[in-house]
Amino acid sequence: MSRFSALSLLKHSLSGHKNWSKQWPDSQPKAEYDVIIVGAGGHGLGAAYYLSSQHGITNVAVIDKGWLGGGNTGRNTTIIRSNYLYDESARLFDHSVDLWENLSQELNYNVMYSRRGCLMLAHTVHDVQSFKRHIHSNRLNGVDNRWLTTEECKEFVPCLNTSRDARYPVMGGALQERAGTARHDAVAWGYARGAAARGVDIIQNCAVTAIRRNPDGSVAGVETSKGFIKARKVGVSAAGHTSVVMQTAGVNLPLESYPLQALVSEPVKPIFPCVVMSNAVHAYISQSDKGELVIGSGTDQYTSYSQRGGLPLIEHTIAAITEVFPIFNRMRMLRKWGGIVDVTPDRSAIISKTPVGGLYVNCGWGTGGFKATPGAAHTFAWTIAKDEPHPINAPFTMERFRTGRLIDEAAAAAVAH
Amino acid sequence: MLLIHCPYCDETLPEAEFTYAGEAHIVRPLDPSAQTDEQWETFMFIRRNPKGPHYERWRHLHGCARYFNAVRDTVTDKFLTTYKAGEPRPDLESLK
Amino acid sequence: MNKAVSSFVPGVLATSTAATVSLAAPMGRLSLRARGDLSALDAALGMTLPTRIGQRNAGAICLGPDEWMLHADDIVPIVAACAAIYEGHPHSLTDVSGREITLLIEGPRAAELLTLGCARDIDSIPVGEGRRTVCDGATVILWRDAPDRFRMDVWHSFAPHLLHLFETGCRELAAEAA
Amino acid sequence: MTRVPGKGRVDLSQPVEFTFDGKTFRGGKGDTVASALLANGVHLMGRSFKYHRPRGPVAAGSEEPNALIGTRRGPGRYEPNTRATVQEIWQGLQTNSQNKYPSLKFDIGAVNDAAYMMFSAGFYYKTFMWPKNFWHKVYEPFIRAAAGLGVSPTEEDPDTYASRNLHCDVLIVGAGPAGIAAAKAAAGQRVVLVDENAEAGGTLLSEPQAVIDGVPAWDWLASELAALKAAGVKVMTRTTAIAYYHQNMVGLCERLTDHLPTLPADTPRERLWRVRAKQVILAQGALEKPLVFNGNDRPGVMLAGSAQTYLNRYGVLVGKMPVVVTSHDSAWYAAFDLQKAGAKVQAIVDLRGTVRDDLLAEAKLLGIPVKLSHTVTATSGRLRIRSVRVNPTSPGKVGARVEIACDALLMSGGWTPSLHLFSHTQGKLTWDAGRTTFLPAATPEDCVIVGASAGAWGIEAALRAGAAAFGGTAPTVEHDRTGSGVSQVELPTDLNAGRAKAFVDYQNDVTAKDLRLAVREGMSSIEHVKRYTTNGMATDQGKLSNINGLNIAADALNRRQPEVGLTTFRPPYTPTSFGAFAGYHRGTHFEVTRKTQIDSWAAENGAVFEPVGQWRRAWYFPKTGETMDAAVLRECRSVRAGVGIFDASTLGKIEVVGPDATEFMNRMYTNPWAGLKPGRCRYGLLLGEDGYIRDDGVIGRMSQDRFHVTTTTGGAARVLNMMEDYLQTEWPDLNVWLTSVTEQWSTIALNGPHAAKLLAPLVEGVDLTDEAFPHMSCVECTVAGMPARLFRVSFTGEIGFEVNVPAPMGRALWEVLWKAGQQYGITAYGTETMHVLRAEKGYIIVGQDTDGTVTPHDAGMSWAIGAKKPDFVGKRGMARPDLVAKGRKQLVGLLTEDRSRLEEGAQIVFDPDQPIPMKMVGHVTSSYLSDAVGQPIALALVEGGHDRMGQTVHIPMPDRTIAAKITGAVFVDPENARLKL
Repeated sequence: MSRFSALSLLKHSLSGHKNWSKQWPDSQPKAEYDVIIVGAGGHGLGAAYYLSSQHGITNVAVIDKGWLGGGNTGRNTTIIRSNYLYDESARLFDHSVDLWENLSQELNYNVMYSRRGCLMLAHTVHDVQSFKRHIHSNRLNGVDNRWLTTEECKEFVPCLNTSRDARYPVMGGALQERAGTARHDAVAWGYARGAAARGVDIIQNCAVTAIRRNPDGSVAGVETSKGFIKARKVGVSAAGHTSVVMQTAGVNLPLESYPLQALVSEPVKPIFPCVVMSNAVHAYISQSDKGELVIGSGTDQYTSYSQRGGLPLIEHTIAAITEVFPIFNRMRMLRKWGGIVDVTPDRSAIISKTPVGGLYVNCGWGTGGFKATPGAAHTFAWTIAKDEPHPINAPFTMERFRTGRLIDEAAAAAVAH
Repeated sequence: MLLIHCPYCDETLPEAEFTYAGEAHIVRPLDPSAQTDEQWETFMFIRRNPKGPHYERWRHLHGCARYFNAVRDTVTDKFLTTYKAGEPRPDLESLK
Repeated sequence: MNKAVSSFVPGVLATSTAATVSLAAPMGRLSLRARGDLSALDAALGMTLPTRIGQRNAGAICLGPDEWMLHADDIVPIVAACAAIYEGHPHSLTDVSGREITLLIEGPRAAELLTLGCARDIDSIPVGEGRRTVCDGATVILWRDAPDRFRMDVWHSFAPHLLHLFETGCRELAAEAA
Repeated sequence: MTRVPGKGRVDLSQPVEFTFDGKTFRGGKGDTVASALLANGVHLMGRSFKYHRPRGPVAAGSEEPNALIGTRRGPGRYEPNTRATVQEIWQGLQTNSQNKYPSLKFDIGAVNDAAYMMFSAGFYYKTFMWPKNFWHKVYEPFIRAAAGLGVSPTEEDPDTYASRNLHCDVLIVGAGPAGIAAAKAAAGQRVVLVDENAEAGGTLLSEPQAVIDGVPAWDWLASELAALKAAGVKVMTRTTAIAYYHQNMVGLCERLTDHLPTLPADTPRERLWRVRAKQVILAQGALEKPLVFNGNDRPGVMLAGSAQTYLNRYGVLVGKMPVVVTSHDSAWYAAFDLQKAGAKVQAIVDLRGTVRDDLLAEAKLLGIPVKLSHTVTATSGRLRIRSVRVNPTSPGKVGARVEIACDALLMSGGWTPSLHLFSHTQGKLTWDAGRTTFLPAATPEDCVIVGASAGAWGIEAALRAGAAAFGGTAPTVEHDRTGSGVSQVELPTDLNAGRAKAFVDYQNDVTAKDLRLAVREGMSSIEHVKRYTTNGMATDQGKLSNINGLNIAADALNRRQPEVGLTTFRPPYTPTSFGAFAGYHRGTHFEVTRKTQIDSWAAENGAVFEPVGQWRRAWYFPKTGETMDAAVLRECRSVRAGVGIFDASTLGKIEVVGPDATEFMNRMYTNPWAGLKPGRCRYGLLLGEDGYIRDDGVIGRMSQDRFHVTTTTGGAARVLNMMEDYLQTEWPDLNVWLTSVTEQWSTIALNGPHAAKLLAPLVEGVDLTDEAFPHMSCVECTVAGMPARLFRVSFTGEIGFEVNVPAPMGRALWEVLWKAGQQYGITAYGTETMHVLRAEKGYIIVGQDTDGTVTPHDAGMSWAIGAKKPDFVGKRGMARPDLVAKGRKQLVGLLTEDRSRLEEGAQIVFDPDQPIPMKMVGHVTSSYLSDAVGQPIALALVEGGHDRMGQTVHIPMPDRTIAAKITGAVFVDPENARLKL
């Protein structure tokens, strides 16, 4: 792998950029691997990267039915934050933010992690209580998050509608300054390049059709559209499709896959300085480095793998955005797209061993998977390499749904009366 | 926005009148207290989540207010059929 | 601004050359729930309850397989008659007269006015029938009395929101025709 | 002026003046900004995104990537990035160019162009990493400052927007010949015909020479449109089909006022149509492909078909001495039309070695020089093209160049069917190698794609395909112009390919060499290439660039195009204003605000409101100059000492009726119900199957078979839904029915030692004594002459009544009670005081003192569980290992040692001296100043709290740590003595 730098860029520009090498080779499957990761998104590629860079396991393949980074990695609104309530979540997501902060240097690939702050708006008395609970918990967990008054919110985001007469008046907000965004595609590419440089095979356009098990029940390998590939260990990190893959190994998961839509506006000069989320009106927004307003909405009500989603949700999301930021009413939507998110009953992820020996799963990220990418990948790699969870992902087991030891961030934000 | 046939109203209507209610044919055990933790977990949380035909429940909330069942392809989002609550699960072959 | 529709003053609320929306006089409203053989109820009510969803008979509309809405000037005799047969023919009769109001929507573009808030095809509701449906997020019962004359039953607290839409719509449709 | 007399459809007798960058220009009615500026000889209309290169319009329609302008109509009415080729002019329109400083003609940002070799595809991924903190402080701010094209609006939009639902049998998208023929053939059905342009007609508007059924095209068009309208077809122009959703729902955006000089009253600016069609006909035509060569972006370089449109539709000659470069027959017709209109075409340069004889003959006849087997390798001119460099080609070789002076270069690389909406249906495309284009194959929707968008070229073919969609017959066409061509990647060149600036995506400045670089670096899928280079991600969403990008990427990969991948077209078809999506849902109409019947009294009496779910509720009633704390303390004192009145109408209410009502209640709620006698009430606790508290409320048994169930305000719909779910699907055998009566009743709570005295004289038929009507009783009676359901309940610890009267009587009753209460100093109180009073009594608020993780035992409400019941919702869930484990967080009271008030949400620790991260053992759920207790009180969930009475816990705050003692959750009158009369 040739190093990227301003100097290398200059050197290559003098030779007309003709001598750049491939960032990762398009590999064909070998007969056997130590570890196969199913799903070449940020999580899967990242896991392969950490397996090879931190655990010395380099006989690894990452297999994807399509092109790498083509799932939720390339379809999200790129928000990064760690201001979660529960210790378990805060630790996992803050571990991620720690990794985000050095990821460009670590990967020698600029993932454009932009630490511009995430402001969550409180619109009801209940929001205020809930956000303050988060802030206090975050502070004692060492996670930055602080309360802004309505006036301070306005100062931070001048185009915010802080009218007392608004349908949902802004009663303040919780600001995490370390939060921000990153260039989503670059995360997948950077991990792919880093993993490939350490010998990982990245196999695209190769669908895993089944996980095969040995007579003793342990994992034997994967059946794919390019034939059977033997593996000592298999890690599944296939986002919305995880339950389908895992069922072929006889593992039924508490997952449902929902369509999630997002959209961008036409690009404009910088006007929006941070990330703003408003749970009460169900919308979140930031402005990309290219100038587009990036806007996310909630999931449609029904499960689906269609990557489509409906118009009413988009109407509602945009109405919510223009309610909170009325100056954007004459901005235009440039494109919208859909992803598939896999959701667990407690809306927290599973990074876990499974009842099948040698089979591991990383799933259930719902709408929060992108921000977790480095942390999830790092702890997933650890779990696969050592056949036991990292302390950070130890609480994120499958067993919790039996025992009731849920990590229910959504329930913690229960709607009051 | 989907179009959904309500088997009670016998009309095909926009999704706006309906609410989704999860996987169908998950029967609440008659004696929950006799269930093991694993059985209860399965009842509460484990879902098929298939890519393809899905047996699921909808409610015609802003219409006849009935819960009913449907088979919908989760890849195309097309409904293969809808049927009243309590009616047997239709055979997939018969829907092709 | 949304204005309150909590008074009992019937009259015109919004009007234009396209459509007129007014508030109907207060009336008795009963939610009736029953199943099985309805003959005892039919006898008590002195009418045959319609059994197809959307169908109407006298002041009764069938809303679901076991549900009817009854409109009447005086609900006292109905309540008494139904109470008399309750033991033999259990059912639920609940007074909801105070729960909702009725908007009268009429005029050459009344049906089109409804399309501002209703996703379903208004044309598919035959004259003389009705449907429960959703209008701009609120559950309503829509009665079609003529091609261009409707009634809409809506809970009190949703009425100002719908009325605001209809006020806008009446003006918009009139401007469109001009 | 380059306007050609007698040509086009612009009405020059109705002159229209508008400004561009402050300068006034004149056009005619029917002009777009682009056509009017071109008529004034202005080609330079914008600057590109990355290199700030001068740009002029390359197209004449909505696919335009270059000529983007800001448009303004007075205060609040500004929008950036408007396509000058679509925006119609009107008297007074103000427009400006974008992405330039200080001026469009001299833009210092154009230094980027000089350094273009550094700004190769994906350059930012490779640099800006050192030193690390420079990214946040230097690099990123620098990159962001360069972002965007136009500037965002900065004021609130004074315009209104609308939306409507429309059902039809046939929706036809595109009112060109195919669409019109389809509409005609579908006659008798409910037909809607939409077109994004100001006028229907499509290609016909640019091809006036055609003769249809013996009638000149424009006459035929006029009579057909009139006939369609007469036949009841809804013809909508300026209406873009933006997205194709499930089961033939198509979203349309209709633009109603952006072309009008004065804004009509009561007319929205735009309207979103949600159309549900039984069948959809897509007849969107085709888009012309640019050619990819060095310097193909200079102002004056334009698609040949667009030049033809400017001439035939707008009467504008885009150049007096144009050169045409093409690999497709259609551009020859552009040359002919321009020549006939007075231009002196300098040359037709065709990449092909052989061309149809009739074209050659016509060129000869018109005296146009022809150069077959030639290529274009460069252009010159700073702000507009001055010359073009042409070279002969032979296989593998490019010969010596000649320079041809020109003022326009018209290009055509052939045509690409417009498949955007078809792609939204997740329709399958097939690759047509012969035409190097994708064609529609199959779609899951009931949709037919016809005409040029299905690959049928020419007016006659379009008419035939449109008519055939409904079994109709098509008219005959004379002077139809069809043709064919060969597809190109980059044009052959004698320049160093690595140095060429041959643009594929004009707006994003993506060149062919960027695409090849992406492939070289391992981007093997078209989606990777797109994302790495940003090709196709500009505001035209790849309408001009996707197919060229794919062809070049496929060439670089040495693979067939379909193996490289299909480009996904995403909605909307063209950028669509946020306002159109928000529609009516702005300001007060954003979401419903539910108000009670008593809300108006509260507003008149100075209440401050808070939103609670969909409702707004009176929060507190400050007197002049009073703070919230002071108001609440006063309200609390008044209730405990006298009597307070409270609007509880928002509480959810469900009537549960039927012979099996008791059994149903037994199964739903934790409590036992069989022993509850008619006329009595009981507090009910509702769990989810997971064993956690979901809702609560007081439930009155009105008669043997009739319960009056109350729920929390926010839980009303959820609880009813949950009950219906169990009833309909788990227990259909139960003979019981549910009816929402939330809004049937206005509910007024009277609380305080004087409550009974106040109420008694107004109540008929009930003695308000402890004997006749003890605490937790309910009855139907008459209050102040109104039919009422009267409950004796208390959420404050004081003697309390809740009077339910038919909702519309609510305010009248309130005023009667208010008047009658004056002698007792009656005080109106809001939700905050209600919260304080109940907290003093240790009554929980579901959702505040509980979240979704609290069991009845945790909340200290084991007493509410009917232990003998075999089952109820949540019983099994409550028995799961973690829910019966030790160390759960339990609800307790807290009193601070320094008598300070805790903050709700503050976290609790046992050891205040531990380092961060601390072990948190709970949090403060409720906290208030308490007049009755004499110091602030709090409720909290604390690990093992029920066994820690009297122990001290610590609440670390940013500035200090507060110590607090754990107490019981009941602070006032634990014996309930105050509930007795």
